[in-house]
Amino acid sequence: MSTKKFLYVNRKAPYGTIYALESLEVVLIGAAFEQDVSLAFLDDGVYQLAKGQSTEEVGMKNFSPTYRALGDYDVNKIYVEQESLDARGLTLDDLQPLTYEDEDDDWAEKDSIKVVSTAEMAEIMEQSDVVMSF
Amino acid sequence: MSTKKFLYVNRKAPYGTIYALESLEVVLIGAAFEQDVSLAFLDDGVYQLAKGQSTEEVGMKNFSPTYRALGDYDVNKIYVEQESLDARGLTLDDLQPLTYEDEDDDWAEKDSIKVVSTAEMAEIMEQSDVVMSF
Amino acid sequence: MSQLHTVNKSPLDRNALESAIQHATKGNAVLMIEDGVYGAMQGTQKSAIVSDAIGDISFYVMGPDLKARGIDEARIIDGIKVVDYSGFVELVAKHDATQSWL
Amino acid sequence: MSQLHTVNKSPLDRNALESAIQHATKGNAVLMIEDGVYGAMQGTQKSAIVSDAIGDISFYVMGPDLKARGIDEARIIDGIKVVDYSGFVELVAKHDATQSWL
Amino acid sequence: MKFSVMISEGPYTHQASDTAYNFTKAALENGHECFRVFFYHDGVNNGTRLATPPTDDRNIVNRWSELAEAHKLDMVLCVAAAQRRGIADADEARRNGKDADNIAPGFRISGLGQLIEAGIQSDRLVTFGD
Amino acid sequence: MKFSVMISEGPYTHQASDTAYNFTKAALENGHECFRVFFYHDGVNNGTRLATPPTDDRNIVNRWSELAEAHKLDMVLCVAAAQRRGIADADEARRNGKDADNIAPGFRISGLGQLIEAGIQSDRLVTFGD
Repeated sequence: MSTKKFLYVNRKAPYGTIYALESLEVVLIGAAFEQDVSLAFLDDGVYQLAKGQSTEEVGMKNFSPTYRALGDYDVNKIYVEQESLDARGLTLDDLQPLTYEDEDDDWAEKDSIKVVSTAEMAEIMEQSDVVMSF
Repeated sequence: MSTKKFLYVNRKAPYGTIYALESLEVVLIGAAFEQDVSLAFLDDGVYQLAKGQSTEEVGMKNFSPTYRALGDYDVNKIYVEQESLDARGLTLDDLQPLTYEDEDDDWAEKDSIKVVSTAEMAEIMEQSDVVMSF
Repeated sequence: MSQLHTVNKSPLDRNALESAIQHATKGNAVLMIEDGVYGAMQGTQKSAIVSDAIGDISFYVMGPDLKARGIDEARIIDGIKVVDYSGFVELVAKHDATQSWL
Repeated sequence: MSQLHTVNKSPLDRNALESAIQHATKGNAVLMIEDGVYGAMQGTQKSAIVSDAIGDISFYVMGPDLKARGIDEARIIDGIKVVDYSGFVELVAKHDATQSWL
Repeated sequence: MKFSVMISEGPYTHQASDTAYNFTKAALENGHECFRVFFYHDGVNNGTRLATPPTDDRNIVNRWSELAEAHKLDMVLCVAAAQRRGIADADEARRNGKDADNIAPGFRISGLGQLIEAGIQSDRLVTFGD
Repeated sequence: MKFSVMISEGPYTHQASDTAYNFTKAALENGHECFRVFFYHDGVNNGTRLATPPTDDRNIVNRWSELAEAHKLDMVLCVAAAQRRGIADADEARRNGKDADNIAPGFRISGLGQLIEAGIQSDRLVTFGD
């Protein structure tokens, strides 16, 4: 089976709609297919990674801890757009840290999130073979 | 049965979503209840009244002629926001004419559409007892 | 009369909050719910829309929706009151009509 | 590589068209479909977003969606090409990948 | 005070049904009356008994059915919207020549007049949608 | 060229299913191949046989079923999305203890892996949604 560059594009806020949650379900299933996987968070999608989510009072399922499992699934190229954070008054500190253990570097724990500019994000999109948008 | 001021607020474009069509179905049913009915078209809702709609190639139902039936149902207070038209490069000429026959004026044919400013639209909303948004 | 306007859309993506505020008359209230609560945050590209209107309009935001989205109340624009679902019900009862900016 | 970006949202309500254009690289194409076709009209508050980008990016608009919405092709920004569903298919085939700005 | 609620979106995809549920529950607990909950547009999809959501998530359909039973709520699915989207009770299924129905307990199918009536009869009508 | 299509919204409410249908039909008529049509999110609601749309409008469900039959299309409803929203075939209904099913002809229920596979096996994947 050929290897393709998959890009999952997340542009929507969590909870108001289910796209963020169901997108994550695709990513987790997709991880088993051994493709080259990247995730892009831009526009309102950056809100998905906000730390401290607590859904008890809205009565919905809090799926934010699931993002932390991505590293175990070898999904560790997570691009967050700087301009999208800026527009929302957010910094990297407002997001939950996502990490993975690098098998090529003695299983050192490394950050999965990389903050990129709009121009860099455009280049990541440009280099993708399959783009799934949610 | 008491009489209330009903306002149907239309802020969405037609065809991309069904809200415009199903909103119109509510207005037509509601006309039988002899309430004081007004329709507001603002933001992308002004696109609903564009003339010359032709849906053959998209294979959807063209419901725009139905707006012309509103006058026969005594629904003749149709407010369209000037600022919303301006932002979209539209004028009243781009909309299909909607008319009614005024029984208090020897059944003279009159325009149902009244173009109002944002401030006037706000006042219309303020004076409504029941606001239905689609 | 006095109306309650609810907004459930992020102002960073949609025009609903801006349009609601433009159509709220003096003494009206705007309640931000669901993804609309992002409109209550300080320091966003759209915060000025709300802070400029505070005073003429009363602003409220749903606490449960803030919590779900991880937004600390300390990040909220000064003058916006946080309510829960009972507070939502009270706001609806207190105003003559409710208009949802969908 | 060269990508096709589809936009199906009105730029007067949503940020999808603007974001798509910002993320389209030189030589990419943007196809406006469904409510996205309002982005192809001259004289709107958002027309400049498109007209400023024409040249670096190729713009296309779905004719069937224009007709459904009563938009005369004479009202379209110069340089945008009108296509039908077969043209949509050709655009997808011609570009390496398609990204939908939902 | 007498409330009515209109819900314009289906379960799970948009938060509308969740917010409407939390609102309605709070109104009832605070001593208000609920004249009617009207499901329109995709809102009719809240009324299917064939849903099986994940066990670690809320069951939106059942939650409505239970609230209706506890408070004698009148929950109406718009017939025109339900026909378009494939929600049917036994009568509708028979009339439309379908071999099955899928309506959940506590819901009934009726016309748009029920929404207008809710607007007339209630002190407040609140819409939840997208 | 080999296409696949993902549809993320239900019938009627959003134009996504209409555009996807017109696109898929045009692709097939122009000699392309369609590897799979995958229905996700509310897209699974395209696969119910209980819909009865007005006679003066298009029948979105039947249109898909007919296109599938004419072109041997593989139309897959995501099982997780379908469970949340109440779309079931006979197997799913039995497994989940439901007394009825509602899947339309030409559709089958399967896992998200089918979407990933479509992405891998097809030359192009096009998404239609909201």
